[in-house]
Amino acid sequence: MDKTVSNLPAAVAAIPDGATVMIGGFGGSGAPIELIHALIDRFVATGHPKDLTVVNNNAGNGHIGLAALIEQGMVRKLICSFPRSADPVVFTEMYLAGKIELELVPQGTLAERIRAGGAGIPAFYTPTAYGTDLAKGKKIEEFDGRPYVQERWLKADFALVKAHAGDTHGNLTYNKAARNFNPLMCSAAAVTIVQVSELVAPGAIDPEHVITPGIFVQSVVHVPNPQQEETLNRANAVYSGAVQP
Amino acid sequence: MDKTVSNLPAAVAAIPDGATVMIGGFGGSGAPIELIHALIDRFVATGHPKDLTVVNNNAGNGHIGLAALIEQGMVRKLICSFPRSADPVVFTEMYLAGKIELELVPQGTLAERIRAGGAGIPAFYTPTAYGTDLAKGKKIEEFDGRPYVQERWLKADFALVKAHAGDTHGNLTYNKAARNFNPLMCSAAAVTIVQVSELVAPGAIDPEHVITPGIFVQSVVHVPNPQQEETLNRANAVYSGAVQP
Amino acid sequence: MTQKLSNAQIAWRAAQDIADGAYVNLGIGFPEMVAQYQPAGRQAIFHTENGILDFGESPAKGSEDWDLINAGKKAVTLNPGAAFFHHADSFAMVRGGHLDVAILGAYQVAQNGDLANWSTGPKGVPAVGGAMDLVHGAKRVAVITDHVTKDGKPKLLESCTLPLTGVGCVTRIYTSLAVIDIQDSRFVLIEKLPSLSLADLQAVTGAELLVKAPFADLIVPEL
Amino acid sequence: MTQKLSNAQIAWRAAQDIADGAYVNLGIGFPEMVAQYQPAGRQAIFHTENGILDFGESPAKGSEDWDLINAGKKAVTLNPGAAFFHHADSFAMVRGGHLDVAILGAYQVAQNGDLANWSTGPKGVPAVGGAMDLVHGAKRVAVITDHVTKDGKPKLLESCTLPLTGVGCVTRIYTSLAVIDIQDSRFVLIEKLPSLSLADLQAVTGAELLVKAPFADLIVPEL
Repeated sequence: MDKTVSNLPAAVAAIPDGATVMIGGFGGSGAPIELIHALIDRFVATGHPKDLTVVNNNAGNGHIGLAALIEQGMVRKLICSFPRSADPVVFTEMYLAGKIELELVPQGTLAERIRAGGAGIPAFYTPTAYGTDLAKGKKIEEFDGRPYVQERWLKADFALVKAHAGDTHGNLTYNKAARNFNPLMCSAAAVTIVQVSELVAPGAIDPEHVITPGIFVQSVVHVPNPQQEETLNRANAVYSGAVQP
Repeated sequence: MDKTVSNLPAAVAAIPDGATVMIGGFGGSGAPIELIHALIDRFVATGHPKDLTVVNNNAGNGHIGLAALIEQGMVRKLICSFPRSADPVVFTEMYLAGKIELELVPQGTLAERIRAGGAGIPAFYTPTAYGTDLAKGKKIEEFDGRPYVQERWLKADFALVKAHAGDTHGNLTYNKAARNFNPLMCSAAAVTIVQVSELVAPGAIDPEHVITPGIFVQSVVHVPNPQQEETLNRANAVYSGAVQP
Repeated sequence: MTQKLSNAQIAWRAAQDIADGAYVNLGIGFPEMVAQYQPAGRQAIFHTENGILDFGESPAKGSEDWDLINAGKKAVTLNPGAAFFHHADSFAMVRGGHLDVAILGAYQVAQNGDLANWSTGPKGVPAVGGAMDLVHGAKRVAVITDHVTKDGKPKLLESCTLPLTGVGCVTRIYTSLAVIDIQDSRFVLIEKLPSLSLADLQAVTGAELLVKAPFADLIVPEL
Repeated sequence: MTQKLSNAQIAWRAAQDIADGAYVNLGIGFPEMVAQYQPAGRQAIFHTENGILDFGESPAKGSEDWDLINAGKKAVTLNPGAAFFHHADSFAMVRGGHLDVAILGAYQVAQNGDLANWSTGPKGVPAVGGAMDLVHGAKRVAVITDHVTKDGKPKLLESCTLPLTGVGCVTRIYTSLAVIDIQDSRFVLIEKLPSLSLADLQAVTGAELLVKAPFADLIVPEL
C-alpha cells in the first residue's frame, strides 16, 4: 500500500465543481498553503473547481492561501467560526458585496460537528449558543433540567490537510499548534489529501506518537519546507496562480 | 502544582459508598490493579466503600482486580459491554444470583458515552443498537432518512486509571493497547486517580506525545512495576485484601 | 450429508474478497481465521476495537506482551505502520464508515440483512462487546458461518428469531455451502458447492434463494 | 469624571482571584493582560482554544514560531508540562467543565448573567470564535470591562440589547469601578473604588446593585 501522490497538481486533480472541501489550519498554523495554491493553479488554467463550499476556522488573511482561493471566486460558501484576521479584506469585501455565503458556527461546535462527521454521529447536543442568534431554528432539548441545542455532523467530499511527518500508509504527526482542526478533518472527508513536510517509511513514526492513523487518509504528497501564511503575509505576498506555460 | 499522592491508600481514601467509579482497562491491559487492590484493602479494613457503580468494558477475570472487587461485594451495579472472560466465574455467579445489577452497553456506545461525559455533550445519536433489545425505551430520531438511537453521556465521581509515564501535572502516556478506555475515563470523572509506572518531571514528556493532558487528572500515584492481570491469572492468583496490622 | 467446507475453507473464501490495502475488522473467534488466508501480494490492514491498527501475527509463546492484545484478548504483534489510539477514536473508525470490511460470525442472518450473533436468549450472562457497532459503519459487513446450526436447522432465515445485533446490515454471507449476497432484502446466490444441487441448498436455507445471474462454483483448496 | 481603574488595573484585580494551579482561559485581547499579574507564588495553567495547555510568555521578537500561537494568533512559548491536542479535545476541556476560570471581555452584561460580547449588530462581518463555547463549561465565567461604554452608557444592564453570547453564564464582573457578582439573577456589590459613592456607582449601572453584605474597597496598585 502506498498512498503517496507524486506532485501537488495530481493531488488536487479530482476535486470537482460544487465540492465541499475542509481546509485545515487555525489562521496560518497548519494551513496547507501549497495544496490550496495547487487548487488555484488548476482553476486559473481550467476554470475548475468552482462553487466550492469551504470549511475552515477562518476566512483567510491577506492575498495568499484561503484568502486567495476566495479572491479567485472559487468559493460559493464558507463555513467558519471567525472570518476576521489581521487583513481580512478579501472575504470582507466579497461578503459585504453578497458574493459569498457565510455559515457562522461557534468554534467548539464547528470542531465537534466535524468530529461527529468522522465518528458516525449524525447529531449531538451542546450547551453552546443556546439562547443566541446562532441557535435560531435549531432543535432544543432539555437534559437534567438544562436546555441544549441539537447540532448536526459536518462531512466533506475532500479535506486538504497539512501534517508534519507522514508515512506511505497515511499515518501522520503535526507540528505543535498546527494540529488544530487537521486531525478532525482527516476523519470527516471522503477523500483526505495531506501535504507532509517529511515523508517517511511505515514504522518510522512510533505507533504511540501517531496522531492521525492512516485509515483516515487517502493521499499523501511530499511538500518539504512548506510556506507559512504568517511569513508570507508579513512579506505582503499575493498569490494569483502559477504562470501557465 | 504537584498532583502526586504519596501512596495507594491515600490515593483511594476519598471514594465514598455509592460512588460511580470508572475503571480503565480492556480485559487486563490498562487495568489499574494496584489501585483496585488498595480499594479492596480499605473495604476489608473499614467496610467502605460499598454499593459502588463500576464502569468498565468487562466484568473481571479470575479472582484479582475488578473480579476481586466484585467478589468482595463492593459493587452494586456494573456498566460494561462484555462481562465474559477466560474465567468470569465471580461476576457470573453474582449476576445469576441477583446480587449485582448489569447495564449492558455496546462497546462503541460505551466509549462514546464516556467521551461525551468528558466533553460536555449530554446526548448524541448513534446507529448502534437500533432495532435491538439494547435500544429498547430509548429515543429514536431520523437523520437523512436513517434511524438513530439517542444515547446519554456517562460521568463518574471517580476514575481509576493506569498510565505508563505521568508527570506531576498529570500529563500522561500509556503503554500500547493499554490506552483503550483510560484517556476517556480521565475526562469523564470529577476526580481522576492515576497510577503511573514512571513518575517524571513536567517537561519530561514531549508536549507532542502527551495523550492525556493534566487538566483531566487530579491525583497521580507512582506504582513502579505494576502487576498485569493476565500474568496474575495465569498464576491463579487470588486477592482478598492485604493482611491488616 | 453432503460435503461442506471446513471453517478454514470458509475463512479462505472470505479472504479472497479482501482487496490489497483494505481496512478490515475480524470478529472475535472464527472470523480471526480470515487473516491467515490473505492471497499472495495482498496486505490488508487489520483493526482491533481496543485501539490498534495494523497489528500482525501472534507472537511466539512465552514472548507475549499483555499490553499488546486484540479484542479477543489474544497477544498480537505490530506491523510497520501500526498505530495506537483510544476507544473513542477506535469506534469513530468503526461507526464513521472508515473500515472497508467487517467480517463477523452469526447465529442467524435474515434475508433483509438482519444479523443475530450476540445472544441466544434471556438465559445466562448477556455480553455484546463491539458487535452492534461493527455492523454499522463498515462499508461491507460480511458474515462467515456454517450454513446450518449444529442440529441441522437453517441459519439463513426469512427473519431472525434470536435477539438482533443489527438491522439490515449484512451484505454478504460466506457459508459452508455457498456464497450469498443480500440484495433488496433477498438472498441472492453467488456461488455454491458444485457437489450440491440448488434444490438441496434451498432445502437447508430458511428463505428463498434468488438466482439473478448465473452463479459460480464455490471452489476452495484443501487446507 | 471620577477616578477609574486602567485596563491593567482591572486585569490585576481579576488575577488576584485565580488560585495556584487553576486552569484558565483568557479571551482574545484585553483579557490576555490578566496573565501578566499573577500573584507571586501562584502559577495558573493557561489554555488556548487552538490546542495548547500551559503556554507561556511571548517569545522575543524575531524568534516567533508561527506554529506556536494562541487563539489570538499571537506567538507564544511553552512551559514545562505543556501539551498539544486537536480542536475537539480542546473544546472538550472547555465544554466539559474542566476549566476553572474563563475571563472574557464584554459589550454588555445583564443582571441575570447574560453576556453580549460577539456582535454589535447586523452590520459588517459577524465572527464568534470560541466565545459561545467558553461561556459554558468553565466553572467560573468572569468578565473584565470598563464600567461604561466609550460614550458613558452603562454596560451592566437589566437585560442585554445586543446579540447574546450566552444566557445566564457570567458569575463575576471586574469593572473599572467595582467588582460585582451575579447571584440569583441580581448584581451584588463586592468591592467598589473608595473614591466613589454607592449612589454614583449606581448611577452608571443599568440595573439595581444589591448590597447583601458589607462591601470592600477596591484597592489596586499603580501599574
